[in-house]
Amino acid sequence: MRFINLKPSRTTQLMLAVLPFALLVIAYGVGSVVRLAENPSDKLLPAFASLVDAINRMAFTADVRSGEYLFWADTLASLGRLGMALGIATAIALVFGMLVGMFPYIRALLAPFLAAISMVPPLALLPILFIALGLGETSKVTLIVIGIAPIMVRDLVLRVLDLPREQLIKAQTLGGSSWQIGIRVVLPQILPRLIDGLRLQLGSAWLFLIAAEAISADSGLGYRIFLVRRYLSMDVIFPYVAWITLLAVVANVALDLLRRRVFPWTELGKAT
Amino acid sequence: MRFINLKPSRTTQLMLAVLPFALLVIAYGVGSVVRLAENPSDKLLPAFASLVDAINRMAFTADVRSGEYLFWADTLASLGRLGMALGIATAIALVFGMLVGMFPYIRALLAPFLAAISMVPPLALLPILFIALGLGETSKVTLIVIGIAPIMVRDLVLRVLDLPREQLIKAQTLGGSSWQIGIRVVLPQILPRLIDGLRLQLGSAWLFLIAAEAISADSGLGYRIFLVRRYLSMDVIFPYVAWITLLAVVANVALDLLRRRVFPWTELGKAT
Amino acid sequence: MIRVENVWKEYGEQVVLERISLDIADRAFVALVGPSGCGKTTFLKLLLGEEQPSEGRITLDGQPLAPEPTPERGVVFQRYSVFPHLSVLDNVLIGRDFSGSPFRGRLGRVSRRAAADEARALIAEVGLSGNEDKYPAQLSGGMQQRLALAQALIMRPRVLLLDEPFGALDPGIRADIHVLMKRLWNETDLTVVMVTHDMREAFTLATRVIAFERPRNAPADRVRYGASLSSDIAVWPPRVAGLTDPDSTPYTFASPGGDDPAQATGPRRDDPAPPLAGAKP
Amino acid sequence: MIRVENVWKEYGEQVVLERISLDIADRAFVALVGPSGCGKTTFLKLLLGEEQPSEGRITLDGQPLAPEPTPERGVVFQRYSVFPHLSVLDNVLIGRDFSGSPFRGRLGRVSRRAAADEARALIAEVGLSGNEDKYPAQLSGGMQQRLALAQALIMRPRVLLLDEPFGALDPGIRADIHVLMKRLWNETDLTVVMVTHDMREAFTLATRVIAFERPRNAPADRVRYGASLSSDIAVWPPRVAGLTDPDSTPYTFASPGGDDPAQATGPRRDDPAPPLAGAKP
Amino acid sequence: AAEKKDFKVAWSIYVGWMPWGWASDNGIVKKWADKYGIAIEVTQFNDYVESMNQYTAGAYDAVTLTNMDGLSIPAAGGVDTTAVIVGDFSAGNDAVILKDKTSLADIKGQKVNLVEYSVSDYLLSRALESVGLTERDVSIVNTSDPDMVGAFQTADVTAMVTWNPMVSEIAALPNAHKVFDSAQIPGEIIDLMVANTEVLKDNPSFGKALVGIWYDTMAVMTSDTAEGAAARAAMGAASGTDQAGFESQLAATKLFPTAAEAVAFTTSPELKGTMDKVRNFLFVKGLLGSGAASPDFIGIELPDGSILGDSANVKLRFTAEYMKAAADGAL
Ligand SMILES: Nc1ncnc2c1ncn2[C@@H]1O[C@H](COP(=O)(O)OP(=O)(O)OP(=O)(O)O)[C@@H](O)[C@H]1O
Ligand SMILES: Nc1ncnc2c1ncn2[C@@H]1O[C@H](COP(=O)(O)OP(=O)(O)OP(=O)(O)O)[C@@H](O)[C@H]1O
Ligand SMILES: [Mg+2]
Ligand SMILES: [Mg+2]
Repeated sequence: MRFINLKPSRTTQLMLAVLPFALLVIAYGVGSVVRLAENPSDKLLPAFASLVDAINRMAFTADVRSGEYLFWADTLASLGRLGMALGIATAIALVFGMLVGMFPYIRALLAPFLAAISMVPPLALLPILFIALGLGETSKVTLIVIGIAPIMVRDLVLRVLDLPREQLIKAQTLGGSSWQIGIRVVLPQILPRLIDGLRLQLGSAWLFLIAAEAISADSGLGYRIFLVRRYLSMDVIFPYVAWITLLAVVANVALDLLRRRVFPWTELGKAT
Repeated sequence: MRFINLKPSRTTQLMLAVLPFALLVIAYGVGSVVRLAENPSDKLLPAFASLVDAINRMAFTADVRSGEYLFWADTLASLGRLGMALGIATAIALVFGMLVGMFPYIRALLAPFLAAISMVPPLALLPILFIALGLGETSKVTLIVIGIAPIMVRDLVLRVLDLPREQLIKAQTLGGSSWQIGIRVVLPQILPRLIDGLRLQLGSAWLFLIAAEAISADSGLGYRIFLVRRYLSMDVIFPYVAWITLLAVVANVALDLLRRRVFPWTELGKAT
Repeated sequence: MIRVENVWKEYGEQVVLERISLDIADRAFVALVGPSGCGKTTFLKLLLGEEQPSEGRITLDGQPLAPEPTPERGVVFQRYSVFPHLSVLDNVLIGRDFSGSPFRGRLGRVSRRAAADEARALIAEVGLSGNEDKYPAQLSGGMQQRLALAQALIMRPRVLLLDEPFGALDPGIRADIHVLMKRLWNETDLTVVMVTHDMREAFTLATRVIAFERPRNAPADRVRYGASLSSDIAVWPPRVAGLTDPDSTPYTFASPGGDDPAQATGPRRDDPAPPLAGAKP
Repeated sequence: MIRVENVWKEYGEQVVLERISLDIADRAFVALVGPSGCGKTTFLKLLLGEEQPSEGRITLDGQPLAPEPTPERGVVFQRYSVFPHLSVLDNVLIGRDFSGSPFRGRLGRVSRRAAADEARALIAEVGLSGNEDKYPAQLSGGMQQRLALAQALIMRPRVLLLDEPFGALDPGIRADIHVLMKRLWNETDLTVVMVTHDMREAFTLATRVIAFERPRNAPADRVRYGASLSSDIAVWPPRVAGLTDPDSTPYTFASPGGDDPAQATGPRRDDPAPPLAGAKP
Repeated sequence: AAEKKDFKVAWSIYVGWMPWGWASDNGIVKKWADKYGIAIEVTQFNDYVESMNQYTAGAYDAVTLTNMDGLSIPAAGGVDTTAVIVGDFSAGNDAVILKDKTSLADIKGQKVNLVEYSVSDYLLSRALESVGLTERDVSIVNTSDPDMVGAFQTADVTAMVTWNPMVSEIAALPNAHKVFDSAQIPGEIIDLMVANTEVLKDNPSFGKALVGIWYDTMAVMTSDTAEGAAARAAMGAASGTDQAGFESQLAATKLFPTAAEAVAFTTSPELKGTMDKVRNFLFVKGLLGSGAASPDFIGIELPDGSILGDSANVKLRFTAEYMKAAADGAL
């Protein structure tokens, strides 16, 4: 039988899915043992025990200085920033995506500009951002928004343009004004895509968050990673990176679920 | 007439497109004048003359140290890295995209892993990367590849899965083996999408390039930006950022043209 | 009455339609036939106001057509005529929502209940009772087209434009919907213009069948010459809305009506179906 | 001969087909009809090897069917049967490319020229001469389906499976392609199984018309009961491949053949077309 | 480590280390490597932290860093490290800068932007000590060094500790007041070239080559000749400024132009006191490693052979051996 037609059973599927992760862990373990045999205080690939130690220290022992559980305080700080930035970026994407997608005049005005600014490397403009917005939360949130919103807007514009022209015509024959068509025909149909667009940008959003926290912060997952990087404390960095990855993957899945729940008709469309 | 039905003429369209760029330049000019009036040695928003000066110095005057024209040397160095990284990422995306998309077994093996690693923030793992690969070009190129390839692979997998099942069945009734179907049916149809995927990742690729050059390099656009950032030399940073943006926009357009040229049938499909 | 006066339509270089002149009487049911790509859809777009004629003009009761779609002209396309994100009931109600609520685009509770009753009646009319809460994707193709009809009819349009509305349905379902269509046309104050590929459908439903054709169809001429009216056939015995029994059986056709600007020629391809075998050219 | 023995097909909980037993003689032309969603496509997938029966078995000349598609069974779908990225000629040649070049999947220059001659002949056969270098998107729907036929025929399949191949075409074009189809069937050593929604098409082309139906179609029963064979009608006068004049006219039909396991009942919906008006139940 | 021929040296962009790049560009590195029959690859880093990490992880044989970071990063990371060259100490290159306020005591209660755990942190703690405050009297915001200049111009930044070239950029801004700098704690922030002790022990010629390169370069760059000016201009360009800018940074750096001066500084008794202050600071910050129960956890060997801390766990060694050889012309 052709390999293309071979389908693994449920169990095989599960085992296969776990395999690469298992291999990664094993490779790490071996690498760690080898390096530690050479230099027992090597910090690059700490032993699993050291990782557990570090997790214990960061997550389940109160910090002597602040009395906080640093891991959780960092997580809260980062998620707060991320959540706010994603919310703002989503709102911007929605408004501009619809305006640019629906109205030829606004499209002519903004589409080329959007294409250009989505290519500006935001990290290079940080000084401007700081001076305009200060070093506080605002500038961190803004960096993330600037980093992801233009791409989300462009994605949504394409989505609006993908709506069958027939639908917009039909809506007009039903007496819909531009505004009404926007909120009753276009908006509900692009919302699911907005969620998908957000999912696609999660990785970038984390990236910008970490970059922002590396530049100036006193808490946050990215702050901690860059702080302890100074001492090559990979025993802290690895759990933090794994945790960030986990959070991102969970957010990804959660957003997908949200879309299915809130917009059941998107799934019906696929079934046919 | 509804705003949704109003279409600007060719000329209006052009004027509208230029408008936001013009506004940006004017806003900059005003801001610069205001700040310089307050403090003549302000470096944040240099006067246009200073920008021209800086461009002259960087692009048309040989460097005292190396005798090179820094701007062009930086551009060459960055584009070289970028080009190599994009090439490698594209090749990886192609191979893995096809394998994961076509074969259920490989999909079961790699899809969850890909979903996870595409969420790992590569910047946090820089020390590992540099130690594993050294600080030469390899590690810079690798950082970009790690940053963009997983997303490109996932995009391509979706594209393969979007191919009508009928086509794969038909190919089998024509006697195609998995391999033959791969190279004659799947590959040519996803290549255009691969180009589009590459375009979407251009922004991220620049970001990672700049991040990599910020750590260790002795030339490159990102290197220069980070070097002069310590002096807040915005007179150099602005032209560099504008140049990076221009290069990215040009690459974007060029890739789109390439797709239309090489795969004329993709445009036919849209016309119908 | 719709009057089309010497209308041309060009897209850039390409001439799609040329010299179209035509009067469509009130409550007529016009079937538009012609080979693929000859500009039938383009003509419908002109009537709809989605496109403007390059030359000539179109009037409705002496007034120039609004240059964009309006509620007086309803439309049903072959596909994408209903909104996938709305339930059947909401799909029919959306017209009322638009006219009743300029800002929210959705009626308030009380007025919506009243409108919903009307919508339910229309849904029943097109035979979709019991499906009010389903989404279009849960309906068959035929049911979706019925829904599109109900959706258009709630606006009480003067003119109903149909672009191959039943082209994707199977024959059994199509026969059912033909009966429905005839009834609606009889009972509603409606002028219908329908594009179809199916000669039988054209002659089953219409009071008048109009054929478009490109006189010069050689590849070299395709750009420079557009399609024009090639025949205009009044169905005989004449059907009159609200008067004749819509299911009166064997159809045949008379010689072209007086307002036929072109010499009548038969349909381009003979349909193999027996009813047309005896068609006079 | 294809023998289908007591085949059931279930998707998870849902029974789609039940108790299907059927023999299809060599060079038969079987039309498969039935209401939408009754499992016609599913049955074709079983014959194709794309899906496996949940119970029962299917043999071809006594051998179990290969559990995946093979060149001995060609197929044409309603859509997506041709490759959009290949020219007409390449679309037809790709079968030869596959069999002649395991690694590159493309014949070398010399052998390709020979194969191209054969392909051109087939392209002419289906009436597409002169379009060799076009892409499918540049062809009309009817031309695309002709291309799909040529593409399948170059492999000289024993069995040709067609899933509503002409459903999306207009009647004139459909009539042309029917003539083509009959000729191909007559001239080639081919057993054809065709799914169609169009009764007229079924009786125009087939030697035998088989109807599927769900005996219990109440919503509550939809999951637990699948469709089964409800009638099996041999077309009369019998058509025999290569013998009868393919265009012999008026069709009528005889009582069910001897291998009919179910009591024959008429098609679920009466087709409104006159030829079927006198169908015996 | 066994005897080897190829060595890798990392340096990062900072006024006291720019000579490495210039030496590499101008063939001095190659000259000395050839002399000892070895090869030395000199790599420039933009990111100081990354250069130390790479050294600690074993990717480099030698690296430029400060005395404090040498103790807290490679030494605490278990890499036995020897300071081959004591190049200079900071005499004004690091500074505490306040906005609008002119006296150090005004820092009380403010947010201070600095690179946490760096020499800036140490300078701050010494500054606070000098006016009877502690770190509890301020709050610290970690801020990355290239962004200091931009950050200082934002409204919510009122106090900053950083180093050159940022210090001179910031000091030039209106409202900026330098209230404390490293000239007030002379000799405590020392810039070193360190090498892996084992590598050095097995390959003494590597250490000699490093010293040779360094003092050859010093001779040129500190000279008042056209050649010296050209060298300073090139180093200025490489660090993103010009000759004048570079020379102003040099002015805040107590560079040891000859090996003899460096030997004198290294062998002076003050070094022991400095390292004691530094290790206590690091211990309080928890930077001597999670296993450190007291500041004595890591042993520091001084040029006279005396050991500060645990003599069984010596990880940082100061030696005048190589510089002395240079001073004696015995290379
Ligand atoms: N927006 C457009 N720009 C350029 N050419 C167009 C446009 N719309 C239609 N055409 C051209 O106009 C001609 C007529 O198209 P139209 O869709 O009206 O044909 P049709 O009679 O509806 O065909 P079919 O039966 O296939 O639906 C075609 O040649 C088409 O290529
Ligand atoms: N992969 C599948 N998984 C689950 N159910 C399926 C699957 N494929 C088909 N079905 C179900 O099987 C039934 C028969 O589907 P099938 O496509 O065979 O019908 P059909 O007779 O070809 O209909 P149509 O005339 O609309 O093409 C339907 O109820 C469908 O929902
Ligand atoms: Mg049309
Ligand atoms: Mg089907």
